[in-house]
Amino acid sequence: MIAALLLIPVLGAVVAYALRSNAHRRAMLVAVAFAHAAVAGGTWASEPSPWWGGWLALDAPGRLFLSVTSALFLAAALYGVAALRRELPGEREDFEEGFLFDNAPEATFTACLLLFLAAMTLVTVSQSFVLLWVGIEATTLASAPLIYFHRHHRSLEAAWKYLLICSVGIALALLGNFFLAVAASGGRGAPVPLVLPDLLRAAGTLDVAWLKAAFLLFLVGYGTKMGLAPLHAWLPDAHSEAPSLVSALLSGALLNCALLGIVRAQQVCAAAGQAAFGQELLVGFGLLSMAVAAVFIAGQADYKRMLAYSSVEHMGILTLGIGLGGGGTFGGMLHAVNHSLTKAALFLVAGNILAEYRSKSTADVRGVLRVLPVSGMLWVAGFLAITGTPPFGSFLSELTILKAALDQGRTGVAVAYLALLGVIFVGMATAVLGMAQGAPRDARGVRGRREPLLSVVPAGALIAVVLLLGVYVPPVVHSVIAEAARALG
Amino acid sequence: MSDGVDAVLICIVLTSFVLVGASRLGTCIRVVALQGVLLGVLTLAAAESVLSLRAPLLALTIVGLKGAAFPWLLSRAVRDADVRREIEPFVGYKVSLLLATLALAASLWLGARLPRPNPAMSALVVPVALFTIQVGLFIIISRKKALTQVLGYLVMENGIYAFGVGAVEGTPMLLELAVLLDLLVAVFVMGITLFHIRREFNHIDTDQLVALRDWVR
Amino acid sequence: MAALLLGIGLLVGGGFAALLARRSVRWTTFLGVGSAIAGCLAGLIPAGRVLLGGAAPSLRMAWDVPYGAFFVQVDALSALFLLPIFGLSALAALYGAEYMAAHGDGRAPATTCFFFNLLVASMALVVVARNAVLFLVAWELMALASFFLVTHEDDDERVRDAGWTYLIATHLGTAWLLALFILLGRGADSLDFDRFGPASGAGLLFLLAVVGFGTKAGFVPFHVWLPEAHPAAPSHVSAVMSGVMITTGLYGLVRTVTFLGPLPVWAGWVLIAVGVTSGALGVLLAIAQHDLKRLLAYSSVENVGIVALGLGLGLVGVQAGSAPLAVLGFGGGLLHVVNHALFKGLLFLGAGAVVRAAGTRDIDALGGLLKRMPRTGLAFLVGAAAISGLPFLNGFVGELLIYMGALGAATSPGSAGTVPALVVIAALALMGGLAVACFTKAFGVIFLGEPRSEHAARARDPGLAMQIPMQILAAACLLVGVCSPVLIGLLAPVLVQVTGLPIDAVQAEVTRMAHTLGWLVACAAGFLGLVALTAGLRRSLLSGRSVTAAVTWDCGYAQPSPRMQYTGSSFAQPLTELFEPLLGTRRRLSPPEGFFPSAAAFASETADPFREHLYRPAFAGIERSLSAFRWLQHGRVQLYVLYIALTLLAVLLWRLGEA
Amino acid sequence: MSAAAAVPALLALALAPLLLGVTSRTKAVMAGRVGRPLLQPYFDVLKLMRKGAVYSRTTTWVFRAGPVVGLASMILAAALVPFGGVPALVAFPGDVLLFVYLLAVGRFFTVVAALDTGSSFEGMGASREVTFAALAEPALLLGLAAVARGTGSLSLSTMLAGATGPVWAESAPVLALVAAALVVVFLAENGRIPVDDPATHLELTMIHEVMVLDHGGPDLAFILYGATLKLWLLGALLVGLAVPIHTGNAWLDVAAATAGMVALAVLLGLVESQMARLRLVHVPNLMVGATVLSVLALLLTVR
Repeated sequence: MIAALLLIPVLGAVVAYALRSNAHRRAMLVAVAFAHAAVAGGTWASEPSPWWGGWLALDAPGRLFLSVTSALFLAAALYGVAALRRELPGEREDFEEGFLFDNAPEATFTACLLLFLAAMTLVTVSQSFVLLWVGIEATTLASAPLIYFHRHHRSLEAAWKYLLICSVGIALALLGNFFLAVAASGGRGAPVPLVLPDLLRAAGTLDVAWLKAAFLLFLVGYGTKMGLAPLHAWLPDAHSEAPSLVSALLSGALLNCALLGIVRAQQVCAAAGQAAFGQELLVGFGLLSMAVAAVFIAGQADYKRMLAYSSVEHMGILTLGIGLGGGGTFGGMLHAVNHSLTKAALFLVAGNILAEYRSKSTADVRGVLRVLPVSGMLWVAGFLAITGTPPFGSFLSELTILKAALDQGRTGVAVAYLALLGVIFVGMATAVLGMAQGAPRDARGVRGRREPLLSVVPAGALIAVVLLLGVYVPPVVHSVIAEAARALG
Repeated sequence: MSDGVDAVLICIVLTSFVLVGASRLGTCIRVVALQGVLLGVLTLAAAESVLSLRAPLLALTIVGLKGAAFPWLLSRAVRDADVRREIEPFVGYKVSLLLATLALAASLWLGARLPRPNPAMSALVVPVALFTIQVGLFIIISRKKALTQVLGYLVMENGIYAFGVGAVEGTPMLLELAVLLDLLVAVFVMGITLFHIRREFNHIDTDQLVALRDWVR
Repeated sequence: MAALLLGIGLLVGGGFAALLARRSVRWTTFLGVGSAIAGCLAGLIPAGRVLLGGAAPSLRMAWDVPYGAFFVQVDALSALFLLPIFGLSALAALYGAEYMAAHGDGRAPATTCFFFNLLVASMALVVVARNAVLFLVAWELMALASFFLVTHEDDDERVRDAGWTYLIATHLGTAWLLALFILLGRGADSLDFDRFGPASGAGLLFLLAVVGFGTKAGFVPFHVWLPEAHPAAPSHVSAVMSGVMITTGLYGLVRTVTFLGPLPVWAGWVLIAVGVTSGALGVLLAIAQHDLKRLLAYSSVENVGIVALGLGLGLVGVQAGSAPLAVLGFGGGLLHVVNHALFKGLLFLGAGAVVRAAGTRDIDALGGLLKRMPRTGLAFLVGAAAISGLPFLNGFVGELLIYMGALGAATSPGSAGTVPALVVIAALALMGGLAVACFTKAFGVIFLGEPRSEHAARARDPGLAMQIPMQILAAACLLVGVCSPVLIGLLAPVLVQVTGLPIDAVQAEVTRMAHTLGWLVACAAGFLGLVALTAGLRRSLLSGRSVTAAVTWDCGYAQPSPRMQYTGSSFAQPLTELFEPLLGTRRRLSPPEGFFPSAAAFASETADPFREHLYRPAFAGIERSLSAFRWLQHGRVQLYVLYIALTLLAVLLWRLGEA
Repeated sequence: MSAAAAVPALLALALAPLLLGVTSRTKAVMAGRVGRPLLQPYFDVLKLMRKGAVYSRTTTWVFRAGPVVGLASMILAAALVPFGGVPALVAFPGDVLLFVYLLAVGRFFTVVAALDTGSSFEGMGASREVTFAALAEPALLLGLAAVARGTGSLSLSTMLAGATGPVWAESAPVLALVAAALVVVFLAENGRIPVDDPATHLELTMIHEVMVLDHGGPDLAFILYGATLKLWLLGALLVGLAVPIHTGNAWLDVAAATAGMVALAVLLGLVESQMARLRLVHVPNLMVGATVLSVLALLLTVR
């Protein structure tokens, strides 16, 4: 089953590269997405058997993030059909600076997309720290070309920054792996292979000092990938320049994968009785990320960048939740799900808006509700969901995290948390509502046309799920999240 | 045995210093190549038993990649993109050397604080590795050209690798493989990106890559 | 309970049905409005039953969200608030059917119907919810629905601004409530209301509630959204928002007080202070407005202030252990909540009729409407008299209770409540006088004299669908005033619940008050008799004598013209000038000059002082201080890697330095 | 209630205009004129009642309702005010509030009637009326509250009955302050100098008189009569407070109170012939001053 999860996208990538006709390739993309989603869904029905001697297996956090990733990819793939149709062949004009540019060949794009999926799947299913690391490394390499889909200097710059910064982060994480190995091979007892179950079992024998150091490196290394401030610098550039469906995957799926890396490290620390060691840091990073996000969301002129910073904010929120521990961890995990779905939907809608208005500037976009009724509705709904407004799921998760903070009597944290959420709400509200409402400025020849089904249905479905999670958290999901939270101590 | 390792490690430190002080691109590339070779030697020196096939294989690939392949790739990039041969640092060379010294001190301090990973192995391993990593980071941060950043990244990787080879005893092969994989693809992709950058901007300085930001004077 | 759920179901279902039938305006209206009215009527049943002494039905179902439970209950307090919510909403819906149809801005009223129904349903849910999560969800739904109703005409810049102001204000208000409820349910793994006991730090929680709920209720200085949002919304929505929605804030406050147990002594003082400021500033700002609906919105702030005075007195009474003060204070406050729903709803509906007929909300462009829309005018007059607290109408009764409580406390020597009571008396007296000024202006300038614009001259009474609700509300204002001795009896169970006093103590006070009210009703009868008598006398005197018509005595001016009339601004001028320091009214005067002055102009404008001098600067300041950090995202990749290195160094030194 | 209870109301209805007569006669004497007969106000009212009416085409039924409602509210108020220790026709705890708000009813309708004419003069008068009334109301209510606190009752009848010699003896300053405050209210509410000048009609500085410019015939008669009633009632409050003569005999008390009323009228005449009216901008200060007096009185009782 796990093998299928990994092989489907890889083979898909190969075929996609080979195929000649775009139509076939798009069909194949959707087919692979469906297949992957089906298998991923299957893992809920029947526990997949471990593979490679337990190096690849699916535990609660893995299943949670795997499902989210797979669902998002499905949505992105469907949307991709509509999006790729919009991409005219040959050279097109850049609407910001007016020069001509062309796209990367669609074959490369699709292949990289599928490899990206494979890499993320690997991250979610790997129990071995090394494989986990390899997977995250692979995501970087697979997604860099995706960011550089539109071949012009801005996207190139974004890709370069993404590559360099994340590589540095990854390198640190690698060092973390070494430290962990040292901790595992430490004087007391036989060397422990870097596989989660073994590590958890032998946690007592680990060398604490090296373990702590390893955790710090994992935190900084994977934190870079995850977009925790102040390590987030690549994130807004990449998200704003990449095609919208790529941004959706980066924000919705990739960040979670990086989070998973930190989660694993924290799991080991917790097993070794060092849970408190990491939690302080996580709380700090969480609040800092929210603060930095607030700085750049307030008065942000570019709506895709705004969404990117909002991702930083939410990574902060769920890090804070995990850092608080107890109910907070549950809230954090739940929030990871809510955020992924919502943010992906928002990016997909942003793609529609971008295609219609041909501008990323918040000021240029007016009256989306009139020009693109469905997208406009989703845009507003997504905004409400991302700002934690009932009846959307993120409200519950944010509430849970706040409760954790207050129950622990950490008033300062709670106050800062609420204050930052407030600032960010104000910032996003003025931008989003300003875009959604009013009458369109006719300068850019904006004319409402029927929105192709595939361009709105995926986002709509995601929002619907978030809404559902807001009024009803299915017991099975609840139990998986709870289990994942328990693993973190 | 251990003093052999120490010798290599010290050489690595020296090369790092040279790298920090060097003003010409060509020199840097050559120094990095030299460091690669040194790492190969370290691999051999650190191996418990020379007879095992693992160490020589590893050493060979390391030398092959770090000593030959990447330097060649980079120098070609330099040649094609008629870049000025200077490093153009943000931080002057003297200051850089001073900072490097501080970094060395810091890593010695840190290395002393951390329990010694592998009693059999020289005490210098951890500090040197950390130092090399810091130098790599420093080069990335303090130098202008995209190319120098790739160099810096390589140096950083060298440090990590040194740590791996020196400190981690009986680790699964996987780790070294990971390093190689990382180097391979990372540098490969970076190379491609460099190529694109050159095509786009006709040079490989990064001070052109500042279009994306939220801050305007 | 079944009826209530049925009602809510009808509302929501009807809303969706209206959406589905978007294409045809007739069907939309039929489904939307029909379901709204039906739902409201269904919902009234349990409310009425409980108020008439029935047992409080409750329902608790599991709900699969963290800390959530579907736990609803209709107790006396809920019922008291359900009554106006459903009553006024039903009338407003009926009114809206015609209003929206004629409002025809090309868009089918489907969305309006949907959000209107959603608003009503969520308001009902708010007052019956017994679980914090459920409450908050309903609370935010209420805010969202009303937000979308406010921004119905979102192509207008001002409407959009109003909408954002409202959304942001209400969202920030909710943040305080989140903290409040979580602190109430601290430690517990459930946020059901019945788990909330007397909490430690009750004072802090009380303040959280005052700010959080006060934002919705429109306490000064959290009222800034109110004068923006209410005028922007369609009039029947304004009626509901101003008449009942803001009172859900008061409900929340009272409900919270019932959780908190013994409060610190200053709690009552806080509410009284809030009441005084809200009341006085509210009515003063109302007088200064030119926009009819803004005027009404500010008057809502005033009335909320009056309620706050009552509740504050009640709290003081509870702490001082003085039953009369507690009962009369809370009783007066809660009764005024209902009354306010009646006359404020009526006035907003009337305003809507005027706006539709005359096409403007500018008071100074209206005039002489009583001749042109007599029925609306009569209803509006009743509303104006009621809101001015004139005797024998409902407005007077509520204020009378508060007055009696205050006077009682003031006359009982050595009572703890003396000083607050005197403050309340002074405040109420001032507000009463100012309210008269405010609404003589509103009614007089709009409906009397000569029309000041063509539109006003062509105004006509609206159709039945808009007439009937107004007439019903006017009648209700009269009825509540006349039936007060009976109605006050219904308050008893609510008061027991709120004050925590034994039933017989409450009952005793209520009967004493009913006796006074009985006298009041007798006086009302006498008054009617006297009016009839004098009217008859006048008729008989005039019969057979010459009764002629002429122009208004114009002091010999050659050509009296409507433009010579006293405008609303000039009517309010003495007061605005008197309270200049508080209001900060801006005047622009270009006086007539030369022997043959060509043009002269005078314009005065009173913006909200808090918006101008508190919030605008505050938000600007935050924005500025945030943008001071923008350099972080500097664009140089080297810098970014430096961040990583520094972070690494920091965590290493911090964490390993101590290890 | 006994038949005696009707006495205060009947007296008010019967003698109210007389006060006006006394006042104007006093002013005339002070000015060295003979002056109009004491009963002139009665004559005026009767004369006006016999006249027809002229209505502006602008006006509506509100204009005609104004005087009627105004008079009715005054008459009802008359039933609430005790006189010379004789309790009023209608007395219940809280009637004091009803009394105050009945004045408001009268004001409300007078004002809207004035606005109904669309004349800028009457609008001006109306605007001033509501302004000053709003300022007078706290003074009046707080003053009454002070009395209520002093006498422990919420009904005018018992309050004034309670304001006896002994009470004066113990809390003279309180009652004195209240009385002073009530004097100001008395002057303001009745539109007398120094707040308003009843003698002139067309000054732009007028308040009450200018509001009734357009009324004529019976309407004006009602207004005139209503005004005298108001004068009498507020006067009765003042006298009931300031003349604490309570012999056992009701007739004597009533007589004394009546004498007090006449004295008040004379006093009013003297004041009006001595003082000039204040500039409008200064009137608010007077009102605030009155409020301060009441507050002072209360503070004295609270301490």
